[in-house]
Amino acid sequence: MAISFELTDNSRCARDFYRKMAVEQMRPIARRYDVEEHALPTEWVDYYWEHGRKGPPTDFSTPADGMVQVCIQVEELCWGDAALYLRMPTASLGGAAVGSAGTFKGDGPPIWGAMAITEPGAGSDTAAIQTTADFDGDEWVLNGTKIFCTNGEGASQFEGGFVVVWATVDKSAGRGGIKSFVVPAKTPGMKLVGLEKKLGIRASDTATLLFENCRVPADHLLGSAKVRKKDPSKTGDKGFKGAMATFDASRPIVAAMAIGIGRASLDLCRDELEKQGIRIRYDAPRCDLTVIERDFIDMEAELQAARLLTWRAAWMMNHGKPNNLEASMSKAKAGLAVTKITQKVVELLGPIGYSQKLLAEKWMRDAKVNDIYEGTQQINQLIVARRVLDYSSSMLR
Amino acid sequence: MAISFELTDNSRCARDFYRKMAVEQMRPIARRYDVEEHALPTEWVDYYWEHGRKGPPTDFSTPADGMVQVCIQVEELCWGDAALYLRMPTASLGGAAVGSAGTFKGDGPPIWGAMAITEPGAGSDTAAIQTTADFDGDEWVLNGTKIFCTNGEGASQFEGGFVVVWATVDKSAGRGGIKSFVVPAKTPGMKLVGLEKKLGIRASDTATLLFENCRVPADHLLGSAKVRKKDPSKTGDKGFKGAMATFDASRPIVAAMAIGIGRASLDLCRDELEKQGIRIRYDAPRCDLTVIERDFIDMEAELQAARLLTWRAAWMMNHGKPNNLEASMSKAKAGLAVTKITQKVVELLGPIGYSQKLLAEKWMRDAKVNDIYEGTQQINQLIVARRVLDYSSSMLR
Amino acid sequence: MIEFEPTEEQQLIVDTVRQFAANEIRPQAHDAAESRKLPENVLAQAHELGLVALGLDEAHGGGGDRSAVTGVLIAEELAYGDLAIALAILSPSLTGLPVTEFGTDPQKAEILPALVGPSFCAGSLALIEPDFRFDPFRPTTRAALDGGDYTLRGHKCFVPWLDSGDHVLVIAMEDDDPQAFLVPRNTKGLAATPERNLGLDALPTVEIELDDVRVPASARLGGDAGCDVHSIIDRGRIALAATAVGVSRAAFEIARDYAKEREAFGAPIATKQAIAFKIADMAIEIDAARLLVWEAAWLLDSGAKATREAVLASRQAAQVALVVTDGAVQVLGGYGYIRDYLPEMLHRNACGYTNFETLTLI
Amino acid sequence: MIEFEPTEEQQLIVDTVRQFAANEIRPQAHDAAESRKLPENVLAQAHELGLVALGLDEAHGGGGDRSAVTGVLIAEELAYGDLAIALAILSPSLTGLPVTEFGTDPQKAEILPALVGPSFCAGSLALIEPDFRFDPFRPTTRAALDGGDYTLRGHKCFVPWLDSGDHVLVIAMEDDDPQAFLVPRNTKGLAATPERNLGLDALPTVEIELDDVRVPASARLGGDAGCDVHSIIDRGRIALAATAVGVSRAAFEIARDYAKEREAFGAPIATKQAIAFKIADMAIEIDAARLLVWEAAWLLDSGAKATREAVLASRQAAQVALVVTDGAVQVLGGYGYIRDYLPEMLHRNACGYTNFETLTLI
Repeated sequence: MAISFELTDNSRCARDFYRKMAVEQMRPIARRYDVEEHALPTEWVDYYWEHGRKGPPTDFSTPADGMVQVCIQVEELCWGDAALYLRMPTASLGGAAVGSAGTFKGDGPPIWGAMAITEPGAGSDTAAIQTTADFDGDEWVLNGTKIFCTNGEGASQFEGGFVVVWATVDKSAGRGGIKSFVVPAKTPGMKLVGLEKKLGIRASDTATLLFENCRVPADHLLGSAKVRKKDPSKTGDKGFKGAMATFDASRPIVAAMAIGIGRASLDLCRDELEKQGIRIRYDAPRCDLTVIERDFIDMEAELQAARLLTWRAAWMMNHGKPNNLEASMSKAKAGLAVTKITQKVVELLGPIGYSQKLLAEKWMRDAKVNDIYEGTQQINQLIVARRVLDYSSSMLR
Repeated sequence: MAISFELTDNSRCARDFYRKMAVEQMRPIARRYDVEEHALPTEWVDYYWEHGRKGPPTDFSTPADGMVQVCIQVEELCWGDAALYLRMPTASLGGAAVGSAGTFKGDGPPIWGAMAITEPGAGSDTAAIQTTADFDGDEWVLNGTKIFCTNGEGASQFEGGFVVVWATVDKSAGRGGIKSFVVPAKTPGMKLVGLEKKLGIRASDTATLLFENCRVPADHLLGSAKVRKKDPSKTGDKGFKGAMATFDASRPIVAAMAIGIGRASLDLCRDELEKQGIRIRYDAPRCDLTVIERDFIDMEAELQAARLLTWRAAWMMNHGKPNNLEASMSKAKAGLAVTKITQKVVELLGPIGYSQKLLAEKWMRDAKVNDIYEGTQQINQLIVARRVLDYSSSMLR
Repeated sequence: MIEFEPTEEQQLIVDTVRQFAANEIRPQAHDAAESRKLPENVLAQAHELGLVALGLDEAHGGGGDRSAVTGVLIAEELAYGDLAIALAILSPSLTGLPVTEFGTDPQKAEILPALVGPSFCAGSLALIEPDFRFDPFRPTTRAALDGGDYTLRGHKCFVPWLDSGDHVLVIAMEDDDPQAFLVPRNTKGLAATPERNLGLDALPTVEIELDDVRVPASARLGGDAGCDVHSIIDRGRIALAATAVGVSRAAFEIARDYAKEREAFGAPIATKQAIAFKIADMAIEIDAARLLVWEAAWLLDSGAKATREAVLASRQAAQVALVVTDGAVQVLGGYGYIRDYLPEMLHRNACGYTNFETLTLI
Repeated sequence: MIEFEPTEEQQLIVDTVRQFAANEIRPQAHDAAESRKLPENVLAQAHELGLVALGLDEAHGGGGDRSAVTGVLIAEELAYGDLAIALAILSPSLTGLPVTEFGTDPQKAEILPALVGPSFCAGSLALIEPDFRFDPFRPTTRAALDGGDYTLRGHKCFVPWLDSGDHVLVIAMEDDDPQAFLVPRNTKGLAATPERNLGLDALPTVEIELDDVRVPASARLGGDAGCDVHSIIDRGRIALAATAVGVSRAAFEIARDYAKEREAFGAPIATKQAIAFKIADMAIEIDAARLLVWEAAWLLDSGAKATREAVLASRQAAQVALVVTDGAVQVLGGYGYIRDYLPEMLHRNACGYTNFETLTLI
């Protein structure tokens, strides 16, 4: 092995494939589905399902970048439009949950996946989940309310959808009692009760789901039903730990999403500057630099720093290395960096940055979600802090 | 009353008086006593005692700015040199303690005052003080070690010096048991055991003092000897509350010190820029601004913001308004702003900023102390947070 | 003498406006933004309070109180209610104040009576141009004398355009100086297109094209003497900075209250230092920005040029508004991203402060 | 393929240097700074490790490994021990590497053998000038052909000047191009004055005046072909960025360990979010800066021009070093201000990164 930043041919091919899709399929309709909040972007859904989802031809006889390649793909699609990316017919984050935590294989490929974790009373505090799962006969019975379910409309209402619901099988066991359950779309007792109106990613549906005596078969529990009362996160239990491993896999992907939006902003900014004859001088003496030049250079550095942290976290997965620390680092860095970048581009572009004529203002709105979901900025800092200080969650709250 | 930022004639007169002193008496020897660490700046001490301390003639028949005027005076002197300011023959912070907390008047004016609060095991955590004061016969007997005593050498060793020592008369009472005691210089049992070598303010002595069965008369306790076991900070008790009131008075002064250093840095930076023909354009369009211009404008704004917060906290004292929140705000803001300003000036001035040929590098070193003493940045943020959230110290630690 | 307390009269005004903002403006803020429609009743009520009239020429029915300090006190409180509604309420000042300060007698007689009349009448100012290189002191819009008329050519944006107004004050370069021109909205060659922006949803604004718009020489503000556009911009920047403080204060209070209310891991999130310190920093920065605004306004009142102070105050307040509203979104977490809660709107509004330049005056 | 792991050989070097930095360099850091004196034994030991020789021309006794990635791995580890001592240890590369890359055969024969000889021999580079307008790509120091000789005129600062060296590589403008000249230290007209700076106390540096310094035409690095000063500066910036990562890592570890050790209000201060999050941010930013440095070095190794990447990495690493060392001072509180503890020195050293430009090479 040797330190290298050279993409494999496979990755390049994937990058070009998804970039073309972003330019041709996503950008032209990005503004429309931002304005028409909650409308299903049918042309995109159809295109993706028929032509997009298989991806470019991959030559498995040559080296591949694995999870890094996934990050590159996500970056390209979110460079196109993060909201449309989230509105793809795919297992998405739900799929990552199924893949990393469990044993369940549905009937045929699941196409609309959603994770139902957050509750009105429990944001990042996943241990405080109130939704219950009771075993009755040979079925699990779910009761509770879930909010902020990305793709929750598709996953709960459309043919082929499924929702991964986090629920406790034993409240007295705390985290140890939390398990996840696969609930196929249209299962009786699962109701879509609302769609959020959001700051950004408006083409992506964010649902509130109600579970009232919602029954699923016993094998729809992911992993083992066994409840570990003590220190569940240290055991081989697939419940809470499985859920957390999901985050280790999904955080670099969310970071890559942020990076795609950030790069879109920077690219637009560079284009607009160049239209007015302004080129960034990398070799100008410091005392001559304009504010625009310095801000731009700093934004480039921040974005690339976030990208490299993300690729590292993804690369560790390729090699089976535990990446809890590095995944949170990448998410924390990317979320914050891209929030700042997209805000700064709105500022640098002046009145046209603030106008809806360009997409800069939309990207600022879209980007902000990356500081919030999959663990807020603060939660990711907390995880990093615990790791580098070698503190348990009880030592550092 | 009406909102006004006009200095009184008295304040202007004081400002000009101390500025002249700063230019003529302090600046010429500032570098020398930075290099000759721990040397007593005799010419400055003598000058100040004979000519400086009485200040300019004040016309008491016309309006005065009170504590704001004190802040202005401190700013001018620290614009001259913060280390020499701290090495003045004056009650200084010790005097503020005597003035705000107590009833004790020494024999004649105390000329070298020092506060002995911090202990090796208790930094900002003043309630954890281990130094004891036991009543024996009609005297208090002090035992313990105090570190970081500004002016501790003069106050403990020179004729006319006195040290205000914080000690507990009843460990079981926690904060309620903490009282302060005036220990005149050369009192047997008080020993100067070391002087710190510091990042900056090197002309100011920072002493470690050892108290071994050090006896002072009963009336050297400031305020009441009564120990309130419950909630001492809410009572009229002069012990811990007196100590805290000291901070409310001294924090704006420490903020003013920081502001003096920050202004010195900015003035030097402006002069050096102008020597090369660079003038700050306040009316340039944003897209034309150079990095130097924007950084300079932001530094000016930060410095003025800190100054106004400081003057407000001082003005509240003039009117007898409780200013615990505002004093901590001013300290937190000034400490951080001036740390950043002095660092940035070192950067903007390039190689000459980093060289000891100019004082910019010294001011960066001097300024940093303002983020640390009289409560670190973090402690002041904590106080502000408790106040704005209306939380007790047990709710927010 | 250094003093940090308003006069009794000012305090009375502040108390009144604060109540009005809390009871009348704030409850309408969300719906006004979502429907992109100003609450007409609030504008009418605000008009009755006479906040704008206060600063207009006494001879034409105004209050004659030109104090910029009073102005920033009012602007902060209104914007604390809602920025878009505040800018609408204050919009008559966009034409009213420059006319009061620089206008000829006929200009005053033409413009002012409507503004202090029985019902609300909006004003408008066309300064900003849709280009990131825009220089407020050297707009690219040009005014040239042609015969006895001025011809205006150029492109403006962020122009407030409420139903009730009839004039817009256009800033244009005349030779080498910026000057202001009173242009009736319906003048031939003036085309207005409604804008959609990142924020300020409830405030109707337009881009305008000035395609050889002809106005008589008498439309030049101040007549032969002209006007001092620098002073208009300084006042505008200070006024906007005051609204930025108001927006920040609104965001701060929402974040503070939420943090005390919301529990996670068994305690209010405000008991966590990461949240508590963020809130402390907000409080410090808001107070600091307010004091810079007050000082700049006081300097205006003392008759001095305040370009530098206006720049310092407005840059600082813009930055504070951005950070504080972003922080409020962050404190609310998922709810911060939802339009049912106010922080995201406050944040979108705050993102514009670096561009707004002069959307209100004091 | 994207990979984040050094080769086995590189890892072996890293492990060796890391141990050397921890066991030999770090224990001397404080006293070296206070006494302003390099620990000669450490330089000798480091010389025996052959870290600089590794990158020099094989034909003249070097290792011929020109990998910039290896270089940044070494530079980070050495600087983790101490920056001033690291720069001293690496100083032979200041002349050795440009001569290896661009030098004529006679130049290599003249310069390199001493650098790979039995005892440590320092190199030196005179690039920076004492002016905040300094442009490394267009220094004001000038070189002009006069008869068969070059005449150099100008003013340089931050020039490493260890006892053992004999040449200094001077960067000067020749017509419109920057070029490098090998100047013996004792050349007439070259006056060196020891400097005192904010930091780097243990590293002897000088300001030099070049007052019509005459050197033969053969002193021009690369002879008629000359050299590429841009490439030298790019390498220098990347190398310095690597040392900034090392300094930051040192400060981070000291702060982390202190925060876990020090108790206040009954618990380690690291259990407070304000401290813990600061430490988390340090960890994130240090890793981020390191990866930018690795990428820029990798780009150099791939033969590409890396000006942009060198600027990104060095700006970012300089900023991180400033913030992290300042944070370490802050975490240590009062002790952070005392010279008995290392953070204040790390902070003083880190404050120079925006100016150092090229105090080392890889």
